[in-house]
Amino acid sequence: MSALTADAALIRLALVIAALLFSIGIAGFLSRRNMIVMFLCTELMFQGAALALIAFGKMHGDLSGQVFTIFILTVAAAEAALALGLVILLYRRRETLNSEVWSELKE
Amino acid sequence: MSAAWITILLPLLAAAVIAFAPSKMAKWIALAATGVVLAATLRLVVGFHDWGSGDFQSESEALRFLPEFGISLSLGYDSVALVMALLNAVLMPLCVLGSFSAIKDRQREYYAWFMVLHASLMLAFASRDAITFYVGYEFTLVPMVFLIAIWGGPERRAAATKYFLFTFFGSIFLLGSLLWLGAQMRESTGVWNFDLDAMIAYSQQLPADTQWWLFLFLGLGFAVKVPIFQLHTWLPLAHDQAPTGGSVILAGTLLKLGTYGLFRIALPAAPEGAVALAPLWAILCICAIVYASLICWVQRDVKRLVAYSSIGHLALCVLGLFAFNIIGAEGAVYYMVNHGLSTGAMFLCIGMIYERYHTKDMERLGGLARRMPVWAFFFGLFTFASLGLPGLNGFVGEFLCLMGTFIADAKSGVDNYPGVLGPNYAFIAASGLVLAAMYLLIMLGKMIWGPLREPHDDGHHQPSGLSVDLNWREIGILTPLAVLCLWLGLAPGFVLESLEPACTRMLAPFPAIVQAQHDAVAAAAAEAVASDTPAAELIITTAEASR
Amino acid sequence: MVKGSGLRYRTYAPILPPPRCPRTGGTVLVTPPMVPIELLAGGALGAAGLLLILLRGGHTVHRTGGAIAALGGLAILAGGAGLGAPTAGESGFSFPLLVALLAGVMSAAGAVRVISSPRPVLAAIFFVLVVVAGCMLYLTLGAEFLAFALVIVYAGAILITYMFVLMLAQQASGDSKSGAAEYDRNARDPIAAVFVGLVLFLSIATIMWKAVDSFDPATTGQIQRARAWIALGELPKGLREAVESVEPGATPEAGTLHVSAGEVSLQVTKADGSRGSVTLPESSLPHNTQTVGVALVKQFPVSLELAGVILLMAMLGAVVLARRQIEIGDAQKAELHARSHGGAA
Amino acid sequence: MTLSPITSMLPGTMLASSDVPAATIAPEFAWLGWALALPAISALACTLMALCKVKGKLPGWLTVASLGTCFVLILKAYQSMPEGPIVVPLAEWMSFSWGPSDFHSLQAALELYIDRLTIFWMLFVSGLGTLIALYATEYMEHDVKAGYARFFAGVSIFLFAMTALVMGGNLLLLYLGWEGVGLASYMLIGYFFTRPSAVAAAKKAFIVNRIGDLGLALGIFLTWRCYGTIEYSELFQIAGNPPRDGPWEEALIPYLLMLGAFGKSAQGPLYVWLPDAMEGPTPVSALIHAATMVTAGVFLIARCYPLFLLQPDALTVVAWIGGLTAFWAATIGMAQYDMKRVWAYSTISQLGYMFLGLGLGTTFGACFHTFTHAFFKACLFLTAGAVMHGFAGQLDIRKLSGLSKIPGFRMVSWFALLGALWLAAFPFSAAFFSKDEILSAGVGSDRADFQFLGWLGLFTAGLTAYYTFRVWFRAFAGPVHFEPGEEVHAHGEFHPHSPRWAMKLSIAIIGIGAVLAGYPAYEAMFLHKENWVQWMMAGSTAVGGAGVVEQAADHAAEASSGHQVLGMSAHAATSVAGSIFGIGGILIALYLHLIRRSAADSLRRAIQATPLIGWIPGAAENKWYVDEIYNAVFCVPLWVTGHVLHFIDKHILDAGVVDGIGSSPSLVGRVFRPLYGGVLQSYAVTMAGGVGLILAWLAYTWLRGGF
Repeated sequence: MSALTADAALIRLALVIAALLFSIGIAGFLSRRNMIVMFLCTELMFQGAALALIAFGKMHGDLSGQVFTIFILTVAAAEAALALGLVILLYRRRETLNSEVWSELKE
Repeated sequence: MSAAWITILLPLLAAAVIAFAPSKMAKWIALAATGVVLAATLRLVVGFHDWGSGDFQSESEALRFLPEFGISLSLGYDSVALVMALLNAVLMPLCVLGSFSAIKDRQREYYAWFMVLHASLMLAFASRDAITFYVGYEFTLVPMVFLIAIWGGPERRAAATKYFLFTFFGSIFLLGSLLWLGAQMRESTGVWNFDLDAMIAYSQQLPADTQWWLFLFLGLGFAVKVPIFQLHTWLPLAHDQAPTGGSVILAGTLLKLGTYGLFRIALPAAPEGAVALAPLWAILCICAIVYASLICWVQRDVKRLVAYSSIGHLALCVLGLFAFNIIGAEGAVYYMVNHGLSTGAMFLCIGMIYERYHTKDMERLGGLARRMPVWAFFFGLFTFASLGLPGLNGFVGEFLCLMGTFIADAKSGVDNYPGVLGPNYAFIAASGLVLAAMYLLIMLGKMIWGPLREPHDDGHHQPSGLSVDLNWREIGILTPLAVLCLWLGLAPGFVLESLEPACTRMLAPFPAIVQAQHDAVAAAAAEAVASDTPAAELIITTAEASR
Repeated sequence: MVKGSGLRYRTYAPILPPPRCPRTGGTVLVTPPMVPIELLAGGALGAAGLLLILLRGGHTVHRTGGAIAALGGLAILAGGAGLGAPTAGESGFSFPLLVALLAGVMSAAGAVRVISSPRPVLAAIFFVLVVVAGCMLYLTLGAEFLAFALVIVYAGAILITYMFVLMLAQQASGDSKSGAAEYDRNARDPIAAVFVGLVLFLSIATIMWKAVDSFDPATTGQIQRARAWIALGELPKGLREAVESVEPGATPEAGTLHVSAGEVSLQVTKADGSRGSVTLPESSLPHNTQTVGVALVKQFPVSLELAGVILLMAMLGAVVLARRQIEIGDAQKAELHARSHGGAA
Repeated sequence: MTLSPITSMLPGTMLASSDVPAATIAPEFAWLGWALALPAISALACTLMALCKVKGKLPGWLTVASLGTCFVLILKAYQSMPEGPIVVPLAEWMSFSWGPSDFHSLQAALELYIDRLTIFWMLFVSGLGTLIALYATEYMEHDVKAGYARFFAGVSIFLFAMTALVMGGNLLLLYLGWEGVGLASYMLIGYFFTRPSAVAAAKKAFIVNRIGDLGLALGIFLTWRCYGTIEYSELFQIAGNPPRDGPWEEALIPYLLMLGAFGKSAQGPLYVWLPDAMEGPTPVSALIHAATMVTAGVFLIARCYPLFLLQPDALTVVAWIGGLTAFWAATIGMAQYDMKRVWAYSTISQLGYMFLGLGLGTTFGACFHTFTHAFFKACLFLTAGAVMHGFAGQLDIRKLSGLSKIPGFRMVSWFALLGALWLAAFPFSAAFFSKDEILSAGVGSDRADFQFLGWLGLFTAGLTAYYTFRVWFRAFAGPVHFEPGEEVHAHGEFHPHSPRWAMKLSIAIIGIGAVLAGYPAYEAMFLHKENWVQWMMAGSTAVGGAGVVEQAADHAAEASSGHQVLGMSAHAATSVAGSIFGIGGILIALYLHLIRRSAADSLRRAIQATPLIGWIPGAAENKWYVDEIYNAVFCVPLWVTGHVLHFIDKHILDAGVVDGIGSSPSLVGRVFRPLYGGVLQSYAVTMAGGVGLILAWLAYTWLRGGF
């Protein structure tokens, strides 16, 4: 019995930590201006999502959570590759990693 | 095709024609159109046969262009509407004439907008359907804003914006309450119907508290237009910045839309609310009278001075409306006409001066009686008309409004028209007589009397190519107004008689309501005093406070 | 004059609406959503700390104060989540929970440092910390395979890429010498950022928190075991070994695995060719890696393929992006040319 | 009714025995409407001429002709009018009716109410109007090119308004005339409109009058409230019936009417406009500000006397105001140097006597004094005008002396002497009798306050005699010496040009009129016939009203129950004391201003030297600083308030509240603008924030068991 309650506590902890990672990631993404760090922050958010998936998988006792986490890893890797390529590209253009110099979205 | 349609459609047609006519022709076309409209309106007056009954005399088949919403374009007049339409029709040609030399650039647009303004005003006065009334009432904004913003003074943009936003703000409440009323009617009767008489007849059945809110919003809508104290700040700026013709119509007819709306819609539609709120309105009006007069006293810009003065005058007019008795009501309507004539005429005079000297500053202008005696004569005449000199038109309306207020209380002489105001209100309001005399005579003293003062930059050579004193065109503009002022002052009988049935009809629901309120309060006071409950002290203290 | 008093009273009173007026403004009182107090307090405290840290980058006092606050908030959260167990039985405490607590705090703190450290390199390194802590959490959650996959993929691959990019960028622009760049030192409107983060955290965490309330350990455990057994059924080799360990020489008959609440049995043909049923012991329950593998290939093969395709695309894309940008100045060209010639000579 | 002269001297009996007879509708008198129409026509004509810049004296003669015709019409009416009052309906003006009873209608028609009081007033109004217009045709000749027509337009408007005021059949017509004469006096005071002082004076006159008019208007409202009518013919019949309205309303009526009267007749606190009104041309001063318009207040109270009799306290107030004003103005008049100003203050003072008479209940005395005063004061002003005309606007009695010795001014001087004697109430002059009427009522009264007022009046008579002859001895007697005023045109030697026939004629006629004005008194005195003026009063509203007899009786009784004063009848006592005071004043003036003029200056210096009263002469010359005080108490505060309100309106209400509300949207926009600067993260902020909010909402609904 105690183990089971321990399980519940564990899951809840993991979930909270997941939410925390995700939110901190968001906050970082919004507040940092270094493009590379911004992508790091997205990775943080991935972490949060993955953790949550695993925790829920544990909670419902099936594996699709973990499987999906694998895909997340994949996507993260791909994303890292592409994004960093882009970052290099952009950096070559403006000689800086400051994301604010790219304001062509302004209408 | 009845004359009523001509008064509305012809100006629109003229506007279209002017828009494509050569610029030289514009003013003449406008003049001709306004003249025809005036003739048509006179035709209406002649053909009007309902002087006896206050009912609307239908002038056209109802053109149901939105039958499923019960919105129909049906024209008709009672004597009040007819008088207002006539006032508008008289003022318009004079304004066009007055703009002949004042407007030099973009003449076609100017006169086209003027015609549109004309049409919308006529529509507002003639329509018997709430929505079409609102359309006319609201559409006056558009041409007026253009007139101010294009041909106005240095601050014209700000003035136009403020005017538009301010009045539009009011109109939203108006439209909202009208639609709400229509929706209520549909709930009860099952069909949409925006016919004014039907709406009024329905809304008089509503419970008192509903009527209270209804009148609050309707009244707010019209109060901005009048304008009522504290909602007035758009007026001086707009008047000051508008071109002469614009100011004349603004003062002469547009402001009257507010009072006319009170008379035509707000008061009859929510009598309970009107009675409940009358003291508030009356207090605001009294404040406006004193406030505006004192502000006029220190004005340097003569046009602003006249603008502020019309705030005070219309406050008196509204006071007469809220007396809820025949004297007050007729006085108010009569006062609308007189204010339109005399204030409009004063704006015309000021415009003539502005064309010559390009300033309205009373510190730089003065003693003009020496240089332009004819103008001085007219200006003095209209000034005395607007300060209510007996024998001139201003007096009749002013006197009747004050008297109506004076006798409007429970124990007044007008037994079958008890009111909720009374001497305490009239005494303060009457102080306006003295204050008006003060600022208007100060204005006269500065403008036409005293040693001659002319701005140095263009004092002697008239850049506008106008004669030193008024030319025949300008005399021709002012003379009819002067004659009307004199005639309406000496022989008001005809107009007053013709107004009486309509006013009686408007006032029909009031006496019972007011009497009921008096009885209720008296009973409450009696029993509260009898049993010394806290309520008794409340009443006593209120009485003390209010005494 | 009483009459007069009544009169004057009348003129003033009716300005107020009649008594029968509908009461306006009496809107229905809104019961606030029941966010767990731990979340509220911890979230708020942590957010405040984070804000302090971010607001004036590089300022020690703020950073330390903020760090303390953030840690406090973190402690509240973790403690509230981990120790305040839903069904607080005898003691909800266990060794994995302890590990998980440590790991959670580690990862969250690391995350904070990632987004707050002025030097990207440090940020990257702290991200490694986050990953490692996450790996520990996975372990406590019984996802061994993923735990190690995570470390390998992230720490091994992705982070290295980051490092390379950083080195490229940083060394190209001489930021590394003069501490951190301006755009690294001060964050852009951190208030909005932290606020948004807080809102998100509160809403997400609340939902999840409540979700755990519906967690029924017993049934979930059984389901998990059942699924594992079924997965074993999908593994011919593992099945054979399991049977071997019980009944040597017996071969299982396909598709006869029968999972019931009590025991797991399946038909086998013994060595002597006689058929019979065997009950499998707990020891032969397949472990996480096996089950995940089964899930991958049996349940989600298409997705697996797709993942591969994605990676391929990403690789191509990266190559394209990178290639386009390699432009060699004339000087370098000449140098290369000379060198080659020199080589020739 | 016939009264023996002695009882006729006692207003009490008059009041008690008389009554306002019911008016008869007499359309056959419609031709009297011309008395109203002719001045109006000539006013319009003169206005048109002014606008068309007609040169020549045509407007003047037109006015004289129309006014003369007016006078003839009045004479005709005087002969042919019946005993009782008549009402002559002319046209509709304002009429409402919304119910059965009186109180359901407001009737104000263009109609005339003719009784003897009306005729009496119209006689001297139109008569003097004609003569003074004649005088003006010559007096104003030097600006035939400038404002001649305008001047006569003003005069005609004045006569029209005055006629409406006096002959009008209801209070509203009276109000019309009331404001009309105000307009006329505004136009005429401001005649020399290039002079700022003239413009200021005109403005002041109109505004101060407007204050009075305010009272009058409210009084009219209240009258209607209480009695349901404002037409004399009905009003005085039902006055005294229990009013349909609360007690305070009815009690207030006479006080409000009184306010109007004080404004128009320059009494009490509202007298300040009259001295400044001397800025106008002299004929105007003579006609409007001495003879006729300023007596409108007296007429109003005499006309509405029944309403006053209902409130005896109101009459007491009138008496006090009148007596005090008489004294006050006399003190100021003693210290002025400008001839016309002295006459102006004497006018205020004499009007004070009239109001005193009204307050003491002897309307007869008041009207008699009005009558005599009209003549001799007009005579004085016209002579002053002749001097002004001859000496280029010079009126300072320090710069004029011995005019009676200058050829061409002898006749003027003697008529000035006549006027002065009359003003000083020299024994057996007309004014002596009329003033006697008033003062005896006070002196012989039982009430101490009335007695005090009587003696104060007698003392004031002495002051009057003094300052009158101060002027005459200074200006007309003594060695010849003069300086021309500022209006001198010709260079070199200045020759005073003497008045020609028109001026002399009108002066002469008016002077003779002044003499004849005393005739009724002589008649009553020696021939023991009824005083003609009293006969004119009798049967008019001026002597009482229906149903007020009993209230009136005791007031009148205590007003004058002719008991013994100083061992003789009140009348004899007053006459003796009056003559003593008058002659004494004249003798003092003779000594100080003719025999030893230096004595006056040394006396003045002596007074100024004495510590306690040293301030008096300067203060008196400065009119006791009343204007300054009014300025500081009323004008300045209002002016400041105006500026404050203007500031509030412009900068707080408009620029603050309105524009603040107007610019709120753009302020909100300014808050969110940075989010859309094109930087990726700012968009991300909005997006994430939106997602966060949606999530929060979802969580909220889910937790509340939603979905």
